[in-house]
Amino acid sequence: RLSVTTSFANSGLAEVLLPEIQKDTGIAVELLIVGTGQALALGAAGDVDAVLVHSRAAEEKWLAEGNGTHRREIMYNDFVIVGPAADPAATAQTSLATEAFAKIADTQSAFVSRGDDSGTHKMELALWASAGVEPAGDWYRAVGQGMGAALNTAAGMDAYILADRASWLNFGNKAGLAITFEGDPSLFNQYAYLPVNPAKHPHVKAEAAQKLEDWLTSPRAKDLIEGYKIADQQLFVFNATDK
Amino acid sequence: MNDILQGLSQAAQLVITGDADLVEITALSLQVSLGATVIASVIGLPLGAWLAVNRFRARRFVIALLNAFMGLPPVVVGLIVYVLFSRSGPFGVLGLLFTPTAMVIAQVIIITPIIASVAHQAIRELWADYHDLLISLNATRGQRIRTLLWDGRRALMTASLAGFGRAIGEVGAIMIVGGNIDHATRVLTTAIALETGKGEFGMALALGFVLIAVAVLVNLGVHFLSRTERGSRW
Amino acid sequence: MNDILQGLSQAAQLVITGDADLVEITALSLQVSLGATVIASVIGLPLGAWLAVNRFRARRFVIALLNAFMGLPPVVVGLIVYVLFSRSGPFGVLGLLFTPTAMVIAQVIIITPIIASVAHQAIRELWADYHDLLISLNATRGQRIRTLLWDGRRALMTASLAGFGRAIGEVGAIMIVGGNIDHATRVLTTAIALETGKGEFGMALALGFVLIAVAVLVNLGVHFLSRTERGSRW
Amino acid sequence: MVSSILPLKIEAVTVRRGGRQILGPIDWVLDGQGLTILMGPNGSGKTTFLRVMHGLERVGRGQIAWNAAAGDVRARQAFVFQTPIMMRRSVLDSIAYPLLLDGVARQKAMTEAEALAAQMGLGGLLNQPAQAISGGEKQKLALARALIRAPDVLFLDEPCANLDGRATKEIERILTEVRAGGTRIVMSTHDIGQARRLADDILFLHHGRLIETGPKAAFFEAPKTPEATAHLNGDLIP
Amino acid sequence: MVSSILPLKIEAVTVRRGGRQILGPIDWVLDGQGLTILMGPNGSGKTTFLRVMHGLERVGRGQIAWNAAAGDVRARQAFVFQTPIMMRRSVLDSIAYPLLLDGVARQKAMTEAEALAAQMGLGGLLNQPAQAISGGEKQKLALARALIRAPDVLFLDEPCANLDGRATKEIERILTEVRAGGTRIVMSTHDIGQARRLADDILFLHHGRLIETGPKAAFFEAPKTPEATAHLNGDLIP
Ligand SMILES: Nc1ncnc2c1ncn2[C@@H]1O[C@H](COP(=O)(O)OP(=O)(O)OP(=O)(O)O)[C@@H](O)[C@H]1O
Ligand SMILES: Nc1ncnc2c1ncn2[C@@H]1O[C@H](COP(=O)(O)OP(=O)(O)OP(=O)(O)O)[C@@H](O)[C@H]1O
Ligand SMILES: [Mg+2]
Ligand SMILES: [Mg+2]
Repeated sequence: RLSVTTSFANSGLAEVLLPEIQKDTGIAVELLIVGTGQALALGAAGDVDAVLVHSRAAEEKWLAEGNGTHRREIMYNDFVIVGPAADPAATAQTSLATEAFAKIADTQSAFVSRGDDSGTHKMELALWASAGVEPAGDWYRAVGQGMGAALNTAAGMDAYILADRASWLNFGNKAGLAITFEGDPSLFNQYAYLPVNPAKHPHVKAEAAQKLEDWLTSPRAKDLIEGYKIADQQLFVFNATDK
Repeated sequence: MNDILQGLSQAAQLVITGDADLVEITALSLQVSLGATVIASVIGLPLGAWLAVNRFRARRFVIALLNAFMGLPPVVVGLIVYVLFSRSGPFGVLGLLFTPTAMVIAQVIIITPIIASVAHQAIRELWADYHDLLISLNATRGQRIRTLLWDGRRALMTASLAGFGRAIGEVGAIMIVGGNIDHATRVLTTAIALETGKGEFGMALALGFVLIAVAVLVNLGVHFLSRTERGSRW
Repeated sequence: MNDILQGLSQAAQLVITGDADLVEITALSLQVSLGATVIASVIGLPLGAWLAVNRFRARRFVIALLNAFMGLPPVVVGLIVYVLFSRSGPFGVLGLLFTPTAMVIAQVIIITPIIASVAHQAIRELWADYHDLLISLNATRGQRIRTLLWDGRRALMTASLAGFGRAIGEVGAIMIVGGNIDHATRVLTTAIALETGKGEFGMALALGFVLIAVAVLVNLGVHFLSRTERGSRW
Repeated sequence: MVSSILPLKIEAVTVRRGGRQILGPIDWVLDGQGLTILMGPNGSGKTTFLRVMHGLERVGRGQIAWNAAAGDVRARQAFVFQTPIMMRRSVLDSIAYPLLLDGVARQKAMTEAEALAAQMGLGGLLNQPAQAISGGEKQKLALARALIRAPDVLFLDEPCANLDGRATKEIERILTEVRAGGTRIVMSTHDIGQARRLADDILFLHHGRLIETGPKAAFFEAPKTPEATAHLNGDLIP
Repeated sequence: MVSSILPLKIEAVTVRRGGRQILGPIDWVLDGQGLTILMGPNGSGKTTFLRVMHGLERVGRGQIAWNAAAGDVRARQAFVFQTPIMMRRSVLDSIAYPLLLDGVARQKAMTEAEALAAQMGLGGLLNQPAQAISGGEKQKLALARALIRAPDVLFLDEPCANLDGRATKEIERILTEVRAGGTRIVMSTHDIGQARRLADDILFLHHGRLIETGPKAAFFEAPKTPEATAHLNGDLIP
């Protein structure tokens, strides 16, 4: 049993991996799709066997509290800035994510923030900070929802939003939105796998969690992950290292 | 378990310190839900009475439909309202999406069937009592409905309160059409969903307890107000 | 607008082809919601009757509380059930979290107040009719309640159906305690929420229409079954 | 006075309920003036027949026709039910209610209702809830509510069943007055003395059929059927 | 027979409703055998007084005490209401209902109820819904339901108000029989003839007070109060 962030589930990768995992290892993975914070909380309570999220600081804090055994990086994808196709803030003309953010703030273009302490939200806040902008005002809408719901809101408001590429590509309600900015390495988004600490919760299936970890870091997983494409775009880059 | 205790103490703390954010979202919750309840009652109560008073071919079918609509999934209602009011939808020009007005509209759709259905049941009993008399007195259809609504007002309060209860606790629809935007459309339930997503279970429960307290207070208030004019029989 | 039409056609397609996933989640939806309705009725109907029959000091307060509990926010109920059944909670050893059983438990908590409250209203009217007779015949408290439940069974059906409606459309609580796990705890409403999150409005609406159709069918079924034994007065 | 809603023509009317034919076939014409008393044992169909005339019962076969040229016929009738139907209102509001339906100003309706209530001996109960007054008081209220619109045709179903001797006398006086004013009255009763005092003519129902009709004198002095004879003597009907 | 639940002692009982004192203060003892008739004009408090004795009314001041040593007193009384209360059941089920409450086997209860229904002239209506039968039939049903448990004390509130002459005669015969069997009966009526035929003694209520009590003969031949005299003559009470 694995709790994962919504952005991972929305990417559609899970639907590719799960049947293969079942085939190769015999483990029937049950996915709980929740926010990053909730995913970690479920792990801390011992209600799942492992967690797959992307929010480094929170993960390390979680480990420090003795909730898990270790952190294993699996893969990364990247964030993109999605906005009105007309790009009123001209973010496409910038080369750095921070500049793009600064332009959005300058032009007071509507911006939807996840506002839910998720990995994406933390990334967004970090970007505002390095852009030297204190995001506030009518144009800045903190919605407090999951990735998909936030995208729906942005679509409804014709607003900019920071999204992970996978969620965006899989998103069905694109309305008038398009990617306006992408490619800055500072937008990389690292996913990590964290097994729950069996010393704290003796009932967790540590063995299965270990097996799953082995599989996720295997060449077989690499092929599948890197081969997963939507609209001819590769979404994830496998970067697991040997222990 | 701890979370629950923590939630209770956090709730007490928020209330005692009169937390500004809490006051804001609670006020919006009440405003949206009471607004929706009033509008839905204005539609649903006469509709329930109308269904009790009229015999027509499809009556049983309409009533079954109404009962089924009590179960309208909020998410679906939210989606439909979203589609209708989104920029590309037919009412997009009104620019109501992500405003409290849109939330009220969604809630009205959700709770009108509940109010109408519970009202219909109450009025049906009263109509069984009054039937012969009102027919004999040659009351028009409108007069019958008005008489039943007035004489059954105590039971109809339960109908409206059922609607209010559903509205104040609802989250699926208003999340979609309101967007849970901070300082604009965030209400208690969407705030709870947010805290839950963050894994802040204590805070989520605290807000939940505040919500329950608000609902209890509204119910008690209405009951005690109506008590002053209660009939002598009960 | 388009989305709605697309949803309708997609729904028709899913139903006609008898999509295996659809059948599975629809069956689970029915199983969980009907199960919860039966359990909640067994608790709520006698509770409603009991409240109608007994006069005690805190009666009005309890009734107001019950009405307020109709508005229990599903997310909060979900959280509380989660906290209780989580591994680190008091009932953690049962290992019920993320199973249909946990979903039934959460739904029972949500709909019992609705069933009890609507039942109470219906029974109160009947009790006003029967009061003198049952007191005079020296019926025990239990006999009174049983008589009222039996003779009021038609109105009580509305109460149970109201509960069922709420259960089948509910998403907040079962999402938290069930987890929306594919092939295990995914039901119609959580699937709709998932599709909405993906921005797949067509699919979400399609599932929504299926859900509404299921609710309508259950209501019609119950109505027509009960019609065969309807009283002669209505 | 506008044209009368009479005659009421009843042709071959039958009523079925619960798998039995409970009334009819009945042929009868209600016309002219006066007070007709409906008699018959319990369950013979008196209530059903009165309700059929007033248009409250679905009939199986047959025809019921008022003089429809006279306009809205229902508004010019009134009915006093065997079991008084009490609204969840005060005594005064209950009596005024029919006037309010007619659009009479509230103030005026209340004044009229108060006067009528006083005449009926309900003066002291105006603000009591109608559902809480005594059985006899309810019957008086129902009668007042029926009279307040001064109907052309008045149906009464055992209106004095729960009344004391004094009230019965008073009601009989009022009915005689109303009849003198031109109101056509049809009334059922089990009180043979009352029938003798009030009736112009008698209808006798048995097993849902009108087996004897005619002027009072003939009926009481020489009933034509053995059923009527037995009924008047309080014997088992053969 | 086990010890009687009598006497019933009523001491200085008063009842207030709607801001008025509608009964009392009343002192009276119900004891011995026989049939007591309660008379009095509409609204004088007959129904209220019967309900007080049966324990259905909240009393303001005063004391009501059965011979509590006799066990469960309520189970050994029965009450026939002025307006019959009909359950949403068939006629047969309604009559059998009190037996079922007592835990009598369903089969046996039904057989007994059927026999009693036949005796009451309800034999043809066993499967009709109780709420759909005629006014007189409802009164008979209510009486059958009260008699089926063979109560020690029987209260009846105008039980013959809607009955025809024949049925009234039959009910009077049954009541006489039941009284002979030892049942203590208290009954209200507006029918002076019936009171003369049935009563052993009379209670006369006026404005909620028991202003005259005594054996039948004395009451009818020489009423002590002008109120009773007027009531018997159907005159306005002074
Ligand atoms: N809805 C019904 N369903 C079944 N039977 C009915 C219904 N209404 C009336 N009846 C039966 O029809 C017969 C005639 O009823 P009705 O009320 O007209 O009698 P009635 O002459 O007024 O008697 P009473 O003097 O007792 O008032 C009765 O036997 C009654 O049981
Ligand atoms: N709940 C109540 N609230 C107000 N007044 C009441 C209530 N119950 C009874 N009364 C009044 O008390 C008086 C006595 O009522 P009760 O029913 O005992 O009279 P009764 O002698 O049985 O009359 P009747 O012959 O008309 O049946 C009546 O005037 C009635 O209006
Ligand atoms: Mg009748
Ligand atoms: Mg009385």
